[in-house]
Amino acid sequence: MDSLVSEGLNLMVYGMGFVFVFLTLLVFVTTMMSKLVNKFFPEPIVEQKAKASAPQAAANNDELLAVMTAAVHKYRK
Amino acid sequence: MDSLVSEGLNLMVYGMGFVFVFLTLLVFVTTMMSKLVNKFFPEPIVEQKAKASAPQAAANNDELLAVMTAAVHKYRK
Amino acid sequence: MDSLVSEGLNLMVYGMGFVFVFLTLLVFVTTMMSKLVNKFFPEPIVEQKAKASAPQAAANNDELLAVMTAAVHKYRK
Amino acid sequence: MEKILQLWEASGIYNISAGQVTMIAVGLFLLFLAIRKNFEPLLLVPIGFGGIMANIPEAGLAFSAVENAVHFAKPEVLQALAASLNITSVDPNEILHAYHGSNPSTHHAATMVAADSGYSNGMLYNFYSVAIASGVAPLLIFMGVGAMTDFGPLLANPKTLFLGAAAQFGIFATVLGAVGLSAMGIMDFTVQDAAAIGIIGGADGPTAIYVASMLAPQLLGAIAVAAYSYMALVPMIQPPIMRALTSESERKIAMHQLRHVSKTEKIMFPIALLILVALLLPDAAPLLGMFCFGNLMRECGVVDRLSDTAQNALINIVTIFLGLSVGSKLSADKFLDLNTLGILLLGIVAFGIGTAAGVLMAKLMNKLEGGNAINPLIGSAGVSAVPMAARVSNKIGLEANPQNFLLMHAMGPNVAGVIGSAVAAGVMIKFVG
Amino acid sequence: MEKILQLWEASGIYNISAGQVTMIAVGLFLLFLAIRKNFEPLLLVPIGFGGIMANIPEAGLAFSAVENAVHFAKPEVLQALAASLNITSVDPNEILHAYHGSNPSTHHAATMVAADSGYSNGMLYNFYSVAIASGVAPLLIFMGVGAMTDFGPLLANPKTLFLGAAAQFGIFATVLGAVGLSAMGIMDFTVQDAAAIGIIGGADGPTAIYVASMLAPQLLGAIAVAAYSYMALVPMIQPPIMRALTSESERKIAMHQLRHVSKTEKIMFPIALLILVALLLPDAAPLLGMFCFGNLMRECGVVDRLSDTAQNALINIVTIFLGLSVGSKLSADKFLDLNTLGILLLGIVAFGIGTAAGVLMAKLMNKLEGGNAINPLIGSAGVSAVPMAARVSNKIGLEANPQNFLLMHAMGPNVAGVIGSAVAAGVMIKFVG
Amino acid sequence: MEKILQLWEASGIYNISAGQVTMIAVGLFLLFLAIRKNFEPLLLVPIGFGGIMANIPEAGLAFSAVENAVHFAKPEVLQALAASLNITSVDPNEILHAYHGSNPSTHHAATMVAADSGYSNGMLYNFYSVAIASGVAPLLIFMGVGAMTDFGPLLANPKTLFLGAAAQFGIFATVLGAVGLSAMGIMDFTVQDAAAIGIIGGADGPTAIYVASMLAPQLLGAIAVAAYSYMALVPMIQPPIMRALTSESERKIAMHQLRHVSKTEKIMFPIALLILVALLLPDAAPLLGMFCFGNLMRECGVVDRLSDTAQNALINIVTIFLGLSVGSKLSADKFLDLNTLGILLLGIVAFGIGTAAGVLMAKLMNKLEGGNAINPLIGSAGVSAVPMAARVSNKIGLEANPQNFLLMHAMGPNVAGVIGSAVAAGVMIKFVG
Ligand code: NA
Ligand code: NA
Ligand code: NA
Repeated sequence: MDSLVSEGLNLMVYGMGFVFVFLTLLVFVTTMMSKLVNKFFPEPIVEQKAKASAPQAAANNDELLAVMTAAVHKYRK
Repeated sequence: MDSLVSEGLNLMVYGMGFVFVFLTLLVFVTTMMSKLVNKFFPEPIVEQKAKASAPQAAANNDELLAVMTAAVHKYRK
Repeated sequence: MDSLVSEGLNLMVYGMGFVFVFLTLLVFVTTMMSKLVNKFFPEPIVEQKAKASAPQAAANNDELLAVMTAAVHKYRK
Repeated sequence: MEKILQLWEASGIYNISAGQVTMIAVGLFLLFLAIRKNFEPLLLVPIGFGGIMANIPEAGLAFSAVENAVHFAKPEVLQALAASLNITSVDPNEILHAYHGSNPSTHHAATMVAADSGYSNGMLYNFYSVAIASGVAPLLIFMGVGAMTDFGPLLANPKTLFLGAAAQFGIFATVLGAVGLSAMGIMDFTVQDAAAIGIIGGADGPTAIYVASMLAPQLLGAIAVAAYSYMALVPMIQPPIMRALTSESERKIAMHQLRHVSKTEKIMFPIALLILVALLLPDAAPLLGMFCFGNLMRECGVVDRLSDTAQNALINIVTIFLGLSVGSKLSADKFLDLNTLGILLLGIVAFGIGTAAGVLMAKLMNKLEGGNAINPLIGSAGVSAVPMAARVSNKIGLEANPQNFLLMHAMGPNVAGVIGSAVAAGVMIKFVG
Repeated sequence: MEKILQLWEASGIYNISAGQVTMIAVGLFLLFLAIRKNFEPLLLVPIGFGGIMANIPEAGLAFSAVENAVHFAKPEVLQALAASLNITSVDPNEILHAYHGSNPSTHHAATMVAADSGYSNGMLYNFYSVAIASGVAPLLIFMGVGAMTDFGPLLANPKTLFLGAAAQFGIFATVLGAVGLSAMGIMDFTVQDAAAIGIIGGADGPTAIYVASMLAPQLLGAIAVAAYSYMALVPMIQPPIMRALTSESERKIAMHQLRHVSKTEKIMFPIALLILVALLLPDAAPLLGMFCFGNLMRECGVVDRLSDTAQNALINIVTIFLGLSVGSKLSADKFLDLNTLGILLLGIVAFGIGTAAGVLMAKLMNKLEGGNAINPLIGSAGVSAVPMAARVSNKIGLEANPQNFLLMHAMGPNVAGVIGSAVAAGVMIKFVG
Repeated sequence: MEKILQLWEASGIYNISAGQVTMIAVGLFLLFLAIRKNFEPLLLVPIGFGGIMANIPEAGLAFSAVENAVHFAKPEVLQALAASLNITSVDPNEILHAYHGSNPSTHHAATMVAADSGYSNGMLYNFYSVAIASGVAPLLIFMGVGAMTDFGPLLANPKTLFLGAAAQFGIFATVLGAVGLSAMGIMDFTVQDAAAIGIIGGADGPTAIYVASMLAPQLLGAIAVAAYSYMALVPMIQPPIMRALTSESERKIAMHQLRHVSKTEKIMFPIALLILVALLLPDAAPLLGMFCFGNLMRECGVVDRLSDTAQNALINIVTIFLGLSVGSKLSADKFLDLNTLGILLLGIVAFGIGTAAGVLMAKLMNKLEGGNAINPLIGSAGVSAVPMAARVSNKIGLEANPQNFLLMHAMGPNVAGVIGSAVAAGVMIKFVG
């Protein structure tokens, strides 16, 4: 009986302790990582993506416009 | 030989019998269920759904209209 | 040692040989098949498909036109 | 030179048997029916292709490790297999016979011997084990079918369940036919075989495969092929029977418009059906349970993403494996048999009797109720073959009366037939399983 | 006549036990909660339905071949089973007891005996073995959750990880409660049971199921039901605690807008987390590894089709099987137990303590930093229950200050709570697994 | 205090080996190549991530139950394992050696001993067993690839099959290279190893993985990494070879426009190919069978929902598991080896030789036919690496003649190369499998 409770207490102390140690380290690692990334790799990928998707969006718009122009033409006749 | 045929006959009589008993009970249960449902829960869910989907449809229409207005504007210029 | 190299050589000679025999037969079979098909079944399926999809496309266009007409109407008011 | 000989002696063309040639032709014919004639292509394309693969000589794709070991027949391997199966003969046929009749632990021992000798299961054999022998593939298909089924027309007119019941007569009449043929010495079916053959009359692919995998796995190939082929042939099989059993005026009967069915009723129905199954026929619980589960996911409105997956990605994946697995049962040694002919014959009889029973039941109901509430043409839809049979009812109805749309009315008995044959399946598993 | 009797004696209605009736009612209640009250329907619909199927009398869907063999209790089968388990008694209960405590090779031997006698695993038992006992289903769900998770808010304000850590106090306090109840003789939980129960406080379904399947499979049904039900109840459980522990002015604290987080940071985060796990707590590697893998697929931008599948088809398929498998643990003999009541009670305590710990941690952080950087209402989101708990924080925040949108701020601790409870799970598996 | 020590001694940082650090770095490098350099990311992201997970110290994710039991090396467990493997030594290395060389039944016995001692397979080991050791994952990928492949360009110009044949010379030359290195004592490859390494030259991921899993599973990690990396490097490896072997005027050759290919031809082709395989090389039946099945589903036009699933949900799911499973073979003890270096070296040689052989074959065909029908730049596409190699042909062609679009012409040899290397795989499995 006693051993069960002491096991539970142990689990709580070491468990909570470990969770805090782990997440504290994660805070530290994450902060460092963010600083390094923002210093050495300031947003290159996002810009590429914006560039990459822009023409496609334009293409879609063109297509849409073409369809609509045709439709509106038809409607006006 | 005889036993095989009698097994087959048995299977037919009890099988068809059971299928009819089961589906007759299902007719009964279904009819009762429908009556109870229509008495105590007359279509509440469907109305909710209609309400819920109405604004979304409206939103979609608005979006469509915005796109089209822009497109038509472009076309008229 | 020798046996390993001779096994490798064997594998190369028979392997490449078989690949060529197989693909040569495939060239022959494919050519024959194409000839037979084009002689006895000249494109029946494709035409059916074109016919089948035409009305659907039309329907889609009609729907699109209806939506657009309504939208343009709204816009003009 | 020796290697060329080795390649040649291991080639298909050197080893092919007449049976394999025949079965490859059968596979090609099934592909032709599926692709050109549109015979249930979702199943018959994988079944046909699997059938061809199952008959590739020397590849052993449809065979277990033990069957492959016996095929190559090395004396020391045969010796070891015979020992594991507790027989003294090393004759390949006797070993196979003992192996197929062995209990699971002996089966496992023989498999280990074959594996130790370097043989392994063929790809299609593995697919069959995982998909069908475990029972899971037909059950998941049934779940997907449940998620695709709208019970609205049935709930609007529950009496159509009687039509779905009557049409199952085709199943049991065929069982009787099969045992009769055996009693007369023409065929050689056990009562389990007869039950599995009868279920073809249920006109429900997954139910037929599920029952056959439990009662007569060696007949599964022929049963599945018959079930799906005849479902595709419904527009040819049913109309003459329907016309013969009804008068022009009966075919013209117009039916009342169906009442609106509320969402709550649709949610309650699969639950009510499950509980009825639980109380009356536990042996039908896996089949009808998964069917009801799929339908509940569809109707409850809160798990649409699960319902979508059950109706699309999951059922498609399972269909691919189910079809290839059924194809594995089209290997020449299992399919080319007088019994297959018997199955094909009995299967079409089952469809015919079921159709007739449904139509006659509708006429009987009109007589008992003293009215004209039911157009007897919808009775034939009770065999299932969803939604083909309902469309046939509609078409014949329109021929008699161009204003009379029977489609929705026929959907009631149509889905009732699914339930009816699953119940019949449960009864058979209970009695002879 | 004999056949009718046979059908009747095999029917559910003849065999049903009070426990089964109760559990079917519980299953129906879960369906009601899921469908009408919208309680985590994606899980509770399959769990509830699976629970009903698990309690169909005589069908044995949730039982293994051995359990089914014992249920039908033929003397010669019991004899053979007892021999395979190395016990002398042929009492069914003692056989089951020996079977459940047997090591894998004895377990395998008993299974072979049952199979040789013609018994087989129930459908739901097979689903459970493949999906949960193997550990794969919770891991794949976690991968999908990873692919759905945006760590942006957490990366913008990494300190919120402390809130996710604090909220795990609910887990460990509950462990203590469970062993305390056992020490007082009220319940009868081992320390493994206690650990599995505690993880309910992690408010993370897949983590709870994964831990329970490893530490206390016999409690899995109750633990999963408690975990998902209480997650659905978060909008009722948390607000009173949050209001009680905060002042009006604290609830009005406005938080700075979150900084923009770059794509590269988001890609690096799951990798950094994985390496930290690898270095510090290998026992959490499967759970957090799959979670990070899912998140990396999401963020890396080059495998969108894999990420889409992980978030849709795959997670949906796995959810269906996971739910039905959990349902298999709702069979009357496993669920109807005083322990279940204890689990339900302890589970809600765990949620409450976790909520309080998160809020208090936020207040402590404000005090330590001597500022008002954190609105303590976001602390409660540290329990996970993504995204419900974050929405609750937002709602209570808006009540106090209609201009104060806390949602994005609360998403940080919310996802931190997922990591926190996976770490806690790893610690428990390490210490008592 | 003791518990802290326990946690510390079980942590990764306490246990990590230099090999594991190296392999984690390799995994990160693969992720870098995949994400930043776009090297076949669909495979290299899961492989790289799986490689990192496989090297998490103490987690044993990539190890079997027996390997995990040996790692923890309790004397009584080692004793029992040695007994089950019929050896007297209890040295861990000797036990592992005996275990890896054991036949299936002994393997099973050792696994039972490890399970009885409480050890279990790691997650990645299970993925590997189910996905790769069973052979199913590469076959399903191949089915999906078949469903994505358009044989139109090949059917329009069947002679391009010769180019696909010639490029397989890279495979067999590499086999010779590998056995040569072994004969010289530089490396230590068996003829099975050599065959598996050679298949890298096929430039087909699933074929390489399938062959490696059958002939040399211990080299699978290096072979898969080499195959996918070099496929991504095709735009760098091929152009210099292509330019060196062709003159400016040859590169300018314009090709005739391809004729229209009818639907029926496209349907017949996979069936004709399957039957040719069946007649000539049954050992290639699983690979080419599934490939043809996928293609038939695509072209037949009546099972579009199955074809869609094969190309999307199913191939994506399988890719995730295949990638993680390949990653499991990147554990330090299996990958860090002089042989890996040899494989990487031989792999690139294989690509180079295959490219050269394809180009030279095209020139030879022009010479034999006495015309200029074929631009030799499309010969290099015969290695496969679909569609990258065809794009390279197109690009180099445009450099020489801006009006000359070779893409569609190069697709013929490109898909021919897939068939060619599957045939080569069949020959290897036949001769040395
Ligand atoms: Na039916
Ligand atoms: Na949590
Ligand atoms: Na190739």
